[in-house]
Amino acid sequence: MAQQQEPVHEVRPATQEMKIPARFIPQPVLEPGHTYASVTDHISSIVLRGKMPVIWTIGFTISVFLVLVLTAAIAKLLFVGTGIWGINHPVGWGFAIINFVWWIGIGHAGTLISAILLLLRQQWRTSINRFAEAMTLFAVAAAGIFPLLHVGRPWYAYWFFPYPNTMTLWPQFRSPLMWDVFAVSTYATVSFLFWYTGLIPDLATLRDRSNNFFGKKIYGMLAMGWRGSAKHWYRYETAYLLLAGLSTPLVLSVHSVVSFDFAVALEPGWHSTFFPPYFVAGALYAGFAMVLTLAIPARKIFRLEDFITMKHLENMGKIMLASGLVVFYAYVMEFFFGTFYSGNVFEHYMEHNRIFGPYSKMFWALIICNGLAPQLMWIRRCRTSTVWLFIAAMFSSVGMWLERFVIIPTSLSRDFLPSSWGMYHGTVWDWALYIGTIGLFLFLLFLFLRFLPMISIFEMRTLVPASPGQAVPAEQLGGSPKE
Amino acid sequence: MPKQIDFTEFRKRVGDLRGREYWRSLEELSRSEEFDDFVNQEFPQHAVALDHGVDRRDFVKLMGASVALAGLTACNRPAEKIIPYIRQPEDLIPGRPLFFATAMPLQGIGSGVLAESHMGRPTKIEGNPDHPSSLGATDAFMQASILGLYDPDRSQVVRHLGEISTWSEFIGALQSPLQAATTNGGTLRLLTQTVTSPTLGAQIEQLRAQYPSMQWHQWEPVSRDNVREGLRLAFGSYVNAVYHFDKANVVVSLDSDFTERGPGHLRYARDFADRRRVRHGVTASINRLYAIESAPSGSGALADHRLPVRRSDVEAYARAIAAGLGVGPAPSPAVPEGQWIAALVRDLQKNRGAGIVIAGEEQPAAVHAIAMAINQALGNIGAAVTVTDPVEVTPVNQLESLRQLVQDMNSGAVKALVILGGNPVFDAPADFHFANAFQKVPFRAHLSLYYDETSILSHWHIPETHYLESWSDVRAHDGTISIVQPLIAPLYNGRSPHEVLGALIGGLDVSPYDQVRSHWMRVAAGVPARRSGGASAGETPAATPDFEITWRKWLNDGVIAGSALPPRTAAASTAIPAAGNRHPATALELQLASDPTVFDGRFANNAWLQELPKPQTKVTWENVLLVSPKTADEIGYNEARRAPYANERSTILVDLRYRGQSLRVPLWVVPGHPDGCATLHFGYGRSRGGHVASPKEETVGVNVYPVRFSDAMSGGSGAQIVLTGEPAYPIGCTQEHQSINPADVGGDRGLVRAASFAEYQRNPDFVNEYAGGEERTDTASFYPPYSYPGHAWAMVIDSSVCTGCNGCVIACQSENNIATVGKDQVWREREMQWLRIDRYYRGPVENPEVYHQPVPCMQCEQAPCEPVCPVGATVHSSEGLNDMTYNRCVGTRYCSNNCPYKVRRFNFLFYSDYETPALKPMRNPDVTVRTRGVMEKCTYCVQRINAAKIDAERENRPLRDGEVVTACQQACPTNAIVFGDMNDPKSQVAQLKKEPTNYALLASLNTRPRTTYLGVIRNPNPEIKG
Amino acid sequence: MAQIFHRSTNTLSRVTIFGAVFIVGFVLWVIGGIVRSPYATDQGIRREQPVPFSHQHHVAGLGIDCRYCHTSVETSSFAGIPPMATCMNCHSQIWTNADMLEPVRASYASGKPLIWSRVHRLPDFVHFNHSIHVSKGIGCATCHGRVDEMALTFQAAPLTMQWCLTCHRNPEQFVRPRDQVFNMGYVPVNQAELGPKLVREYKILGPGVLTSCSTCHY
Amino acid sequence: MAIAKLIEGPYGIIAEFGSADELLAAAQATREAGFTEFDAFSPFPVHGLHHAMGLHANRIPLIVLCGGIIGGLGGFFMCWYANVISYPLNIGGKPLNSWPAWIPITFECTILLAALGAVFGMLALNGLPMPYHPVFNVPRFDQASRDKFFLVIQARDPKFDFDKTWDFLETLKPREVVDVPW
Repeated sequence: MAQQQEPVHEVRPATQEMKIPARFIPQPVLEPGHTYASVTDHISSIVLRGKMPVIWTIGFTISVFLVLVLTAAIAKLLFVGTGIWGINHPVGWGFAIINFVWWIGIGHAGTLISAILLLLRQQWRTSINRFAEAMTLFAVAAAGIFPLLHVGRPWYAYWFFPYPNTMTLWPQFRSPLMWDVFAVSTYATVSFLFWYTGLIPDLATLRDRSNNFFGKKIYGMLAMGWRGSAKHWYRYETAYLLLAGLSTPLVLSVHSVVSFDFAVALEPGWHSTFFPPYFVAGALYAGFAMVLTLAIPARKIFRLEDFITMKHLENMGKIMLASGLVVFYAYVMEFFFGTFYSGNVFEHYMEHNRIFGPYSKMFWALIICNGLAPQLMWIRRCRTSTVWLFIAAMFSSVGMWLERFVIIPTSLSRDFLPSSWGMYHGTVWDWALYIGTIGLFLFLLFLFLRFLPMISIFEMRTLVPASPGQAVPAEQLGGSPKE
Repeated sequence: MPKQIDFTEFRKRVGDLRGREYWRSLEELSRSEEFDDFVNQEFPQHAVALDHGVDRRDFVKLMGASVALAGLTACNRPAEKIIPYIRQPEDLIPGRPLFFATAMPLQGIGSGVLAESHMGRPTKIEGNPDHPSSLGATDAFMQASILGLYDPDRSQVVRHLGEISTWSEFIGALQSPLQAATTNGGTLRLLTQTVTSPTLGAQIEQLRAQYPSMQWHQWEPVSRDNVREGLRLAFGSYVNAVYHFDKANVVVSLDSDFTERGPGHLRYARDFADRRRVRHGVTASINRLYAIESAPSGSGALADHRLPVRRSDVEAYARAIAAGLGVGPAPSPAVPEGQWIAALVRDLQKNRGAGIVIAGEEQPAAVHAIAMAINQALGNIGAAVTVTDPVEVTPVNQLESLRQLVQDMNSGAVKALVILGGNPVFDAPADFHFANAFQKVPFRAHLSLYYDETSILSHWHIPETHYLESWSDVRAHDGTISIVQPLIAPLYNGRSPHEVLGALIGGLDVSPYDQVRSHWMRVAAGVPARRSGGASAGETPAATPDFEITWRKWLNDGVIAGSALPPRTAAASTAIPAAGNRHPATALELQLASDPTVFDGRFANNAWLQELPKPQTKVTWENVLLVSPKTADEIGYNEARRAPYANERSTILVDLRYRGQSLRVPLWVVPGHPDGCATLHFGYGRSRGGHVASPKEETVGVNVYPVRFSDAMSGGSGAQIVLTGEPAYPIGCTQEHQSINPADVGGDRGLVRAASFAEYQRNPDFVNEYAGGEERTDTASFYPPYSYPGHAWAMVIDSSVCTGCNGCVIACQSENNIATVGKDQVWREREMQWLRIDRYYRGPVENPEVYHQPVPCMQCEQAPCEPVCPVGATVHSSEGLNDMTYNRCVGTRYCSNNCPYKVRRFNFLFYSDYETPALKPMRNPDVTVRTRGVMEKCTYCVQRINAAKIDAERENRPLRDGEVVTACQQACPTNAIVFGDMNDPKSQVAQLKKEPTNYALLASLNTRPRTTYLGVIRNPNPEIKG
Repeated sequence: MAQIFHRSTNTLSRVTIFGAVFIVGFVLWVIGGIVRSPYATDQGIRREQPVPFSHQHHVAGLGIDCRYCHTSVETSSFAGIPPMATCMNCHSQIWTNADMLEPVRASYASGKPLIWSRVHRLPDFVHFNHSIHVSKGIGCATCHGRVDEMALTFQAAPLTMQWCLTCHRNPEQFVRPRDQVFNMGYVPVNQAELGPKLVREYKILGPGVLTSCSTCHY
Repeated sequence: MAIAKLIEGPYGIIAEFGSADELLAAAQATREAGFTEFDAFSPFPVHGLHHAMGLHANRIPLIVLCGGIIGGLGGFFMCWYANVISYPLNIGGKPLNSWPAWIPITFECTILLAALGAVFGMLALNGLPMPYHPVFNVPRFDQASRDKFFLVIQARDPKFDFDKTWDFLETLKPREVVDVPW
């Protein structure tokens, strides 16, 4: 920890004198007692110390193994074909698309935290945004695997991209799948740029802190010679703000576009106009759940309680609750329209089939995970307990996967003509590919934790209260006044 | 300078090879440079896989093709001259198919076919419009026979005690038994299947003349004995009954599936349908069908009144009807449905001379006699039913004939047995123990297509020629004679029965061509066709020029004009045989019948037929024990009670105990099956059927012959079904959900719209007011409609006359190179047939109405599949076709998801067989063979459309209606499928679109399908309630 | 703090970043070139033949009509490869003992077919019909080039879909009078006027039909 | 050092400060002293520093706007050209120019190019990458990315005179003043 020569101003004693009940004391977003130096050293040391905790090694090993599973699943798929999965007529889409939507959804939290909360001047975002953005990138990477591999002839996947060819053929831009291609690739690119831009000053820090040759060289290259010039900071902040402004509509659009895959089709259970908001809310819900799932252990392992305070966790819990309620509302509306309003025999039967059909177990599990679990967040004790938060987060991750299952195969398995009704079950290879992508996600995440600062150092510095003597308004430090 | 091919060399090398090694080495052979070029020259536009990377494979494929043909006397036409069909150019034009008229014999009865030949390779079977029992239609067996021709599992060499031998050695070996036969002809026996071929008959006569006391036995497992004996009871001698459904207002089927089985069923289906079709303002009345049947059948599904009863109870109903007409005493105890019978009888009486009572093959002779007596009493005989001389050369009671043979074999009287076709070791009655008796014969020779159960027990096995490989002649159900002409030289060194008989007679190597031709020369020269053999053996009148002309005409037409047997003026005796005692209602009855797709087992190695869903159960690759829900419940299988209409993808195995035998079979619940009985199809469980029928030492399905006894050939009472408690058993069933009862599917979805003829007359457009109500007739759209100025292809399917016979399904499979996927993949719901026949039930599960609905691609004008394809692999053609461009497809399967009719088929795995060389020349060169990961679907046979358009344009004339015929339409026996150009107001399809009963499937989705349906119209008897 | 990088790194790093863009672009450009080149399309590739048959000699030199050998070009999808007998029609009379023709005589005598190398090969999923093109006034030379000037036959056109479409989209630029179809040396006079006229006259279908997928792919 | 030879004299003179406010004040003073070619370095964006230094509005927003416009037009044109001009096909009965279907792609392209504009515009205007820079020669400059603040006055400043400038910087009460060699 940082050495404590300079006195730092205290919040707590004052308020305690005023006998304010503890729960009204807003928890700080940075525990007191930190200086620019301490923040810098602590965070950069995690990377530069070069020695990771045992648990990291264990986790990394496991993730590597899972990546091997992934490669096996992919190899089998390429050699034998999509027939190794459970898909059939009528259920043409199964795990692959479920997982795709699931991963993309998870990605959303990162962008939301980094972009939207930045615009909203939520200073508590600072200590988790880097982390969340990385998560976004890796989730998108995991998601990206599926659209490419789920096609029958992946080696022709380049036909998805418009390029002049000797057939004078172009992609068919009316297809929601093409929209996906553009949305997801844009999302991946922009998220990466955003993430990398945020990293540049910290890379400079690492460059200057690192004391081994390769560290200096590599971080130095990546930092591109950042030297903290005021002119640079000026342009940098503008660009960063604009990126945030661009990412915000982007992140909303991405999951809307994904939801079009279904909303545009005419399958009962797919063909509904409110999918975009419904999916976006679901994405935030799943995303924050995943941030919690990762942040809670991470702050323990790397002793970051000072930076990722209970306030962060609690806020994320609140967002989970809010978005969870939106999602649940969507379920209710879907049921209402399907069963009572539409008066359409196919819609009606679709709902009936979801609730009582062969896949009803999935449906009820979904209601428990996404309908009931988030309600825990009403309770402050759960909101402020890492254990409960973790449990709730787990439930919602599972729940969101189930939601996609209920939407995709369940609807397909029984649509218009009873003669073509069928059943769908994932095979071992379906699972292998799914688990494999989880492995890939963790693998990348562990590498990130090892080699890059998981918390934005330079932004943390802005949270450090100025040295005594100068009355620097909190706004200048990006803080928000307390009322 | 590439080396040159020495075909004779190949032929020699190939000829000496055997079995697996044979094929392996074929590939080795084909791995030679010269083939590459040879192939490209030989089949320049033989369509194959669409992978760019596939050129290599393409080669292998074509090499295979050439090997199969080159290795086996090449793919040029047989040495003997054959005459193209009249519509086709006299000479072969490379790239243009030729059609040859021939006939496919089954159970000795011939159905006329036109075989399509591409550069010497037969590729497709169509019906011969000039043939009385085909009228241009085909059934599944005829369509699939093309696969049977190329089947690489067919026997390919003469074998002696299992070792490779040669034809000449066989002839040598024949001499000693023949010597013995000269002293005592009784020692020589001939076992054939049913023989109607005049030439073969003449040859046998000739053989008889040489060995006077030689005995000729006939055996057919799918026995017509009941029919023969029944008619003999009625008419005093063996006769052949021909039914004229076009003349019948009322038809009563006594357990007869006349539209799908037995001689002439194609013709019968057509005639029946012609009286059932409803055209607005034209049709004044339609016929009425009462079906009393022991198991759900195609005819039963068409029936206006259907009565499911145990097979043994049918007789009582027959007697009741007879009694109602004053023929014979009423049965005791009386049958329950008195009212029903009475109404039926009144209906029959109202239509004297215009009714048919027809009994099924499985019904005992007595029932046939009663049926004829009823027909007699109603004056139907000579009107709607005519009687002719038998079509068989020598009609016998085949069961007795075989029994005689077995006795003599056991007694050692038989010294030499020559079996021409058939597989008695597999399919003889269990109590004959044929195999044991057979092995007592010192000299056993077997001619057959496969080295099968019987062959392995024979000293000599001779590979038989497929009917497309050899000359012969055959009679149709009404006696009309067709010359069977080959399309290709024997692929596998086969010999025809004519050659074997020739060898028996003279030992000299006479070609079937000479046999057949000289026979008909003699006939033409006035020497009587029958009994000619012995007398005028050898001496054959020279071919006169005018014979040459008639001969050519016969080959052209595919029939010998006027050779139908003349009707006999005979009266059936109305003195009907006395009633036997009926099975107790308590005892469970076992009902045996031939399998709808593999028949008696002879088609067991035909993957198309194996994968063809059984018309009534939709089960593939399997024979299952059919029981009613109630019966299933009684034996403790209560899945049935839970969801009577939902087949699961698995069922349970039960032990069927019958007369000390026990079979382990899957149980299958069938709505509308009579209670207290179980139906089982024989023909499965081949132990030596080939790679398809008996893969790696396993058998597909269960062998039922062990419970088929000579005194109960179609089953009997006293069976017992015991649950085994074994784990769930997977079933390759292509339709899991089959009910359209609103309760089961959340409301009336308006898929099948039915009305009685009376209702129709009251309200012709009833289809627009079906129970489910909300039909959106306006096809509003945000977008301006596309105009289709040129052709606008469309299809109308008349649900009223679809019998669900599957002819169209397999015709499509053959025309479009559709792959088979195997039981496991079917179980995973990945079957590939482009055209499926949905079978729906409505009403109580005990006796529901059954509807068959063929579902091809609807070719929607606003196709939901198209906008979702990311690469534009499926788009609309300017003529309204929903094109599927395989080579552009990346396989997202989005189109299939978004297709409300689920008619798209995806190659989840490598389904198309690129390896087996023998199957390559069979493929239709005008249709791309699809590779893995590609979506495919019905194209309205666009290859045929384009061919016809090109011909028309080249001749600079408009396309005529009916010039483009889709494969399914061409096969359909009842003309239920009509295809054509909607824009041509005179076209048949345009007319039908105007019918008030015309409706589109799921029209409310506004997909604007080009394929529409005509509502089902039935004609129930108002006197019968419910 | 010491410098980590040498001065030159500044230039280097910028060059790399900008260069990357151009390098990627260049690679794509090369690939695009390759798929259009004879390497991929076989255009202009002469193949070895068992007998060095010269269209130049037979067509230009002797003035033999295409249809003398390619008999089914007007009636079938497949133009037809002449049987040995066709060769021998003449060569049983002339050049009866030219060594060059030995393989022809040999194969005619022995019945072993002579194996030519295929020159024009469309992908397997494309269905091309000679007869309709010929009857609609598309000359042999339009696709096969000046065969009458080829000593050894080669593929004159790239046979890419793009190439097919140029004509299927604007047949009027290529159509010629029917009597000129087999005229190798045909040079259109005023195609701009003649083309549309012939298109109407021969009832050549519009691009809507000709560019439908199922016109060629099924 | 070929390049070094070409350049005579130092790059400039640099002063180190302990806090953001000292830096702010120093920058203010430097500007008022009439220096134009100077720069400040801080471990994090110091609010108001660019005012203090008198930096005018930057051009990033303009670049982003252009990127967005180009992307949007480009995206729509691509869809329209492919479906209407290049290969018009009847897709499920929808009109050739089904513009509502082009919207998602148009939008995504807009965002993509705008974002690229923002990042690469920023890098370009900042003259990055520049792994080598004279200020890195300053021994304690590595603290600039930790908790120290620097202000450098470049030699190319017209008012630059080594001694005077040195003295001037001293007046700003820095922790230390050093010269920055090339």
